[in-house]
Amino acid sequence: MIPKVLISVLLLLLGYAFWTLSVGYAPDTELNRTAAYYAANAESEVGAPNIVTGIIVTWRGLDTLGEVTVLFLTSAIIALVLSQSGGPSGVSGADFLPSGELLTTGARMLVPLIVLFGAYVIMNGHLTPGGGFQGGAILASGVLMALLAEPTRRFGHTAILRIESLSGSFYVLIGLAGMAIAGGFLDNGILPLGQFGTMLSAGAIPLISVLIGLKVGAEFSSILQSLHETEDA
Amino acid sequence: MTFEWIQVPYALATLFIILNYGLLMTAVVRKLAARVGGRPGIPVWQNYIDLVKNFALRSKINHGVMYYLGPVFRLSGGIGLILFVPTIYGSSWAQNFSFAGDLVLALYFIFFGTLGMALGAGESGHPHSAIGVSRGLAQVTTAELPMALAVYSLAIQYQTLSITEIVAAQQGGLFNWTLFTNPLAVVAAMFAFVGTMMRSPFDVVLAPQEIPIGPPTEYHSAYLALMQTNRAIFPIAKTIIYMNLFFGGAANWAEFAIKVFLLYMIPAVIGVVHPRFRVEQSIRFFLKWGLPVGILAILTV
Amino acid sequence: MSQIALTCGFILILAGLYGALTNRDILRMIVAFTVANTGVNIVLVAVGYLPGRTAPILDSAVPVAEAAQRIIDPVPQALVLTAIVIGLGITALMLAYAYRLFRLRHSLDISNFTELKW
Amino acid sequence: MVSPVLIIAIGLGTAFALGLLGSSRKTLQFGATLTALAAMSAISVIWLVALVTGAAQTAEIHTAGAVPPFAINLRVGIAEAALLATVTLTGLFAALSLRAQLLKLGRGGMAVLLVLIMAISGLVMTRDLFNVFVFIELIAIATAGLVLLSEDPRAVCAGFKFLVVGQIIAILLLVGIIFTYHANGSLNIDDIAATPVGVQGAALAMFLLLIALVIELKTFPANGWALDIYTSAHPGFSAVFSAATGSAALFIVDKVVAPAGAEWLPLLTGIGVLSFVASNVVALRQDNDRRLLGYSSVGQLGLVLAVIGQRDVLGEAYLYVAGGLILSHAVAKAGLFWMSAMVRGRNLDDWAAIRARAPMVLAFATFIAMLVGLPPFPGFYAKWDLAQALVAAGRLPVLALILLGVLIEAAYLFRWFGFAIKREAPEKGLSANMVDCGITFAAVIAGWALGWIWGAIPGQHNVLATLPMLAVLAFFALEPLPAKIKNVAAIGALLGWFTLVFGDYDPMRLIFAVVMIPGGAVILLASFTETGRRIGFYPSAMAMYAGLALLLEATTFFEFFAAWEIMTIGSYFLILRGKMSEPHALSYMLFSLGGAFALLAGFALASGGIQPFALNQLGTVGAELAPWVFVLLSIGFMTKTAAMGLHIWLPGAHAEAETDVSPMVSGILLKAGLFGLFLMLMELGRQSLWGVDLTVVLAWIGAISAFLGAVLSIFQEDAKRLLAYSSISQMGYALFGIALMNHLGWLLAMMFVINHYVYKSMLFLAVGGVYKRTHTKLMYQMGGLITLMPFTFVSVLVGIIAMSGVPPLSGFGGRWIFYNAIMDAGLRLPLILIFMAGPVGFLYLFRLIHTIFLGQLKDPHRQLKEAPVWLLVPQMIFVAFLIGFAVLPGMALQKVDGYIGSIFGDQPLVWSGRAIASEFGYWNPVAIMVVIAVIFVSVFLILIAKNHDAQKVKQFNIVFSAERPYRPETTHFAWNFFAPYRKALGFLEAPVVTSFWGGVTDGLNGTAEFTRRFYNGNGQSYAAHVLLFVVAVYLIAMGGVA
Repeated sequence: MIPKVLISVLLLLLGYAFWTLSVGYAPDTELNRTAAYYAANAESEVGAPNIVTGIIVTWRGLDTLGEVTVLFLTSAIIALVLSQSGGPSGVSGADFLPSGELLTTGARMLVPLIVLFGAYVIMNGHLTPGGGFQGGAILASGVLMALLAEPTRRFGHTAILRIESLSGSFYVLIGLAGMAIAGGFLDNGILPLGQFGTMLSAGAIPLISVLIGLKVGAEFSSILQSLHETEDA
Repeated sequence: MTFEWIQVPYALATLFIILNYGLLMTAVVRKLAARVGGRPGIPVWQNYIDLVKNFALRSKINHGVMYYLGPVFRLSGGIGLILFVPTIYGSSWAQNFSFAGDLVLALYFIFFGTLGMALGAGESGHPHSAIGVSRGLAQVTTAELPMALAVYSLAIQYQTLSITEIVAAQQGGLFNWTLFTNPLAVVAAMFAFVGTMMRSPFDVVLAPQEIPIGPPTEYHSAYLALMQTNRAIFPIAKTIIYMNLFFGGAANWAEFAIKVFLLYMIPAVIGVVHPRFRVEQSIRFFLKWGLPVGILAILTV
Repeated sequence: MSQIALTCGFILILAGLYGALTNRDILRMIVAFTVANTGVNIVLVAVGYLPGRTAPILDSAVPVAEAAQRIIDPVPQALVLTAIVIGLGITALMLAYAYRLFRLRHSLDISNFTELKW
Repeated sequence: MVSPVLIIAIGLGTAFALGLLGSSRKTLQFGATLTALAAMSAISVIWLVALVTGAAQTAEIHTAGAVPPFAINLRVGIAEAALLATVTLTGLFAALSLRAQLLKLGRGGMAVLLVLIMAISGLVMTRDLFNVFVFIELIAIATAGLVLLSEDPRAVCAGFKFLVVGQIIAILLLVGIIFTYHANGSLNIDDIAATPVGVQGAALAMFLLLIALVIELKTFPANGWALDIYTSAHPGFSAVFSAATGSAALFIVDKVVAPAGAEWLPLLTGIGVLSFVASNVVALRQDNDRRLLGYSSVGQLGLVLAVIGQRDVLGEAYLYVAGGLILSHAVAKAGLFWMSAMVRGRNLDDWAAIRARAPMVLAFATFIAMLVGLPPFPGFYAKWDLAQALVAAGRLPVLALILLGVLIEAAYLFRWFGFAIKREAPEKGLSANMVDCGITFAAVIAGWALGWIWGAIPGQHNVLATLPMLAVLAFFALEPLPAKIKNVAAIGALLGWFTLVFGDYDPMRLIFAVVMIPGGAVILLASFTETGRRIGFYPSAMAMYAGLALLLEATTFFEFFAAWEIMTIGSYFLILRGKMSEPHALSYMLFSLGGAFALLAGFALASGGIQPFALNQLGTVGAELAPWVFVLLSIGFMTKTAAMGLHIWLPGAHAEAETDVSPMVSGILLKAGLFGLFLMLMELGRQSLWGVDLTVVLAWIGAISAFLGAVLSIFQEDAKRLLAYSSISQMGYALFGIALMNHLGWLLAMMFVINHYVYKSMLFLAVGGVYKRTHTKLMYQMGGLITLMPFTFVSVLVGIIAMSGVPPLSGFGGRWIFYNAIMDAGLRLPLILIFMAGPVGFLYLFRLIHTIFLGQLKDPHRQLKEAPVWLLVPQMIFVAFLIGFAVLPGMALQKVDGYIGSIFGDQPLVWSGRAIASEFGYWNPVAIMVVIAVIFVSVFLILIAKNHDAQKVKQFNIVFSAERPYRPETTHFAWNFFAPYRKALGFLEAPVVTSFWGGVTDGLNGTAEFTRRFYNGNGQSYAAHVLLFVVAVYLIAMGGVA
């Protein structure tokens, strides 16, 4: 009991700090200089109507690269953890109850749609809300559904591996290309900005989004798969 | 002062006088002690007899080099002590070799004989010698302390370390003696005097009962003869230092004889009427009584 | 408006932390942390919000010229995306660890994993 | 020149691309990983070189073709480049160290390692707050992954605890970042720093940001998680975790402090100092090597954090100091972790496995010296400059705490080193292999190189570049040669150096120089007895002599202090060589370091931060500071002369040292303290504090040391201990003489410098020779050796006569000068002790000679031979010198006398021919010698004439209470020789000082034991600790800042 009380006291004090933050908080009336700059130069610099995507992919591209890396790391490490953990080998789960007819059929019908939707979200990342991460997540959800529908089903690890490696490497290469022929590392100006607001515009953003989407999807899928393989009766 | 050859015969003469005086006086003192104890005592020429007998002894054994050298050290210490201290103040010939060094030399040369003899006795391998030495040394560390303090107080008083000058400063009447100009120092020094004259109550070192004649154990024949010689002159030498430092020195041999005799009698008398201290007792005694006086002496001067 | 969002966010954070620090069950701890993360994300977006403005997307509704006056701050939105992904990554990692720990000792009680100390 | 971004790109690209190589071809993948890391290292090293040489300017890298603050930008300046080099190289070596695991696990592990190094590099370079967060999370995740490489199953628990804490950090960090962004409208660090913060709550936001980053530094007490990782992770990774991650985290704090503003510095200082001291205290009770290293790492990070807190006062020295500390820490820690990969056992004394391998020992010593900040390594220079700056800014408490922390760290590190050198080496405790040794020695070389660089920086005095130090390095190279050759070389080196320098010394320096340099050579003659290679002896000895040589050469505070430390190190290794000397060497090291730190503080106080500060300017110190400088310096010097109260290291250290080492450390080393005292008093003169004349205090200390040292000495049964205590007594005399502050007093001290060197070296060599033969140092087990070892006996005899001051030998001269010196000195009470110390000294000396050489010979010793000739040679030289010096004291003293006269402006001694006269008395050494000789000879002749035919009798042929004893043991009166003295004055033996220092150490250990219970191993508690820490700091800081 004592620890609970102690923790509560600590958290109350921390809460006091937060409380001062939130009472002291006054929302800006004007965009601060950074945001204002983005708003003003979204068209001219990155040519992406969706400023958020512009920021993510270009201006703060390094964060995004890191982000992708986080997922990459996670999937790699999880693979490590589980490979070492002396759990049941991959072919477990054979004795699972087959998932219901409904789920199987639904999956058969939905997975293609989900994948399609994912692709759409990825491709339009620079125009509408969405982008590589969101799309990649959607793709992975398709994989998840497939896994749920057929517990015994296995995706080719190597295939996933190839995809994540390739997309990752390409991402880095594009970044370097930006350094070589454009303003700097991860500059999307390596391709022409094109017609503002159209599908094939905003320089390398769509391309990068695709790579991100593929990579994220692949990472999620491998994570899901690794976790899935740990299931045992 | 510098050295001339004539000083050698002078010194030898002094030495001769002091030796005979020492032999006689010690005998006299022993006789007196005996009489006090109601015994007839020894004839006054007994020391000469012993000396001759020991020199004449034919059986001689040797325990080793240091054993052999021990008495030599011992006697050299005694003789040296005499020769480094001027005996008669103002006398042209009894100044000995005091030009070699001052009071400090005399004080530290006292250890010369002690050390050598201790080493010699040590090599005899007789444990009693070692015990005697360890006791003697242990006792002397505190017994000499008041003396050192007294000397320091004296040196400050007269602003010199030269014995001759100290004596000179005391000339001209009884009340110029340190005894009256610096009584505390004298009292302190007398503690040391009584304590180092190897007489009761501080003679456990020689301890006739527990140890057959203490450090000199195993010594006999000429060895012992040398030691007896030393035992005759060494106390005189020490007494001379005390006489010079505290009692106005001696301007002639008569004064010398009287003063030395009286001074020598002090420990003798005390010895006759006192039982013996154990070493740690005497150590405590000197720390408790001698030391404070000494401290007062150096603080008040 | 944003005050409320902020407060909710903070409350979620505190609640999450409380759960994470008082539940000894590792899975519960992980869940609690996701709650806290959600709180953080809410705080993030709430900070970016400007009253009476619209999403930072330049289309017919928001011409480039007056974008600066019409849209809310896009930066926190960009940040929150990153934050979400990272949080997800860590959560997944913790889950994997939880599995490994369970394999190690067939227990999910955090207080059973204390042989490293002092 | 290639862009630093490539470091990130290569790291990531390779990590991603590894998947393409196919999971089966692991060696190929490993090769790729190594290549990538090598490339990254190469880039950073190229940049470092370019920036240092000025070939390149600080690089501002923009990404996304936009200018900051709108796009993330990176920067590579000198500091960044240096850190990048450290990080990438550590990564490269870590990959090698982890090769087995990586090859086993394949692509995943390698990718994670690559990403980790990439992320740390990114963290170093980036200038964007949120980007910092991303990299920190990357590092966290990668760490959680690499922890699993350990074969220790507990690593999993550690990793999870780490993740839990990581979550909390992430939350605080994000909240902090977003509100900072809201307050400043920018995420770019420089941008935020440039524009003043207006909005309310900005301070709190900054606080959350900072505290999160500070927790990343694993500050005490919020660091249980990190310690568990150190304990359980694979050392190859722990090296990265400590060296690379730690340094980068520090750098981030440094980056963020700039925008946060100076008002945060005191907070950082406080946290840093607390973390430094507390971690080191806790480490005292640690017996697992890796966890110990963990505590030490945490402590070091705390130290640097405290330094960051001083950036406002350090000025341009900031990079130099912080960099020196960080790099020393990084290199040393990495090296130690890599070594621990080779040591099989996890207990500290399992490191004894390395004792047989000299290079390993060298590496271990190097790393420990770097951590403690000893010369010639960067930490030493950094410590010096830091102290200067702190004192100049009046931040004495900070300095005091830091020095305390260093001392405690030294305590456990050197205890550990002692274990490694002295303990029983376990069976097959070492799994050495080419690669691990290779990387370890790469670290060693890096350490020395850094030492050189830090010294070579303009405005610094390069310790390594001095001739004596180069000689020491040369002796490292000579190690394979046999001892005899090295001995010749050593003697040659000493004499060569002396001929080089003696010309330009004043008489007083010259006396010290003669005692220390040629004197050392004479003692080295005794080393010819040693056979074999005697690995480690000569570098240590030469280091000590180099220190002494430089001490005499020193003209500035820094040079003096550096020399002092070098001397200490050398002598420590020398003393440690003794059989039983492990604990004594440790206490010697600790007292010496404590004293050295007192000196450091004293010098800093005196110079007030002005560098370089000439020694002879010491006199110009302001009147209000001078007494304190006096106190600090004299404490420092008196630890070396082992004055009462600071003496407890000496008896063991001198007694347990090797035969030829004891005279070095006793006869020579102690004089360094006297030299220092001379210099100090020459410049400072009398000082009084609160109306107390400090020189009088010194005199009292000297008198007490002289007396108690002698008293303790007479109660020793161990011959070398007896001599050691007598050294304390003798140094007490010298100290007293110096403290008299008059001409003759100083002459007396000089006399002691010479005499004590001669007779103490002589006696130690003699006793050492006896020990070599009898294999015991207990005097009551000896006896009657005079006939078997006549030469040794003679040297002891001469030695004790000289030492006791009995005429005619040279000791008497000392006494004579002493009496003349006290005549015109004001202080009389301490004299009582001195007067008593004299005869007491006579006691232990007699005991020494009697119980060893006289009395009864023991049965086991009947076949003994005289001591080895090479031990006798120096002794006979000393005997000759003593007699010569007794007759002609002028040859050494007259010049010094004149020199001292030039200081005091008086000339109390008149040297007429061979006779010496003062205003009080006179002294004619020649006459004394002649008279005594004549008397002695004539008496001797008389005896010969009578007893030439005395017959030599056998042992036991003595009258013994009417019995004839047969067992020498019962007849040799030796044990407890001065029983009556013990009865009367035994109470003086009470180990007051020892128990005092014992109490101090016990107190520290108790605190450590109590504090470490705090780390109960429960992940939740650790998380709670973090919260507690945050809240506590919040309550403290918000009081001050907001």
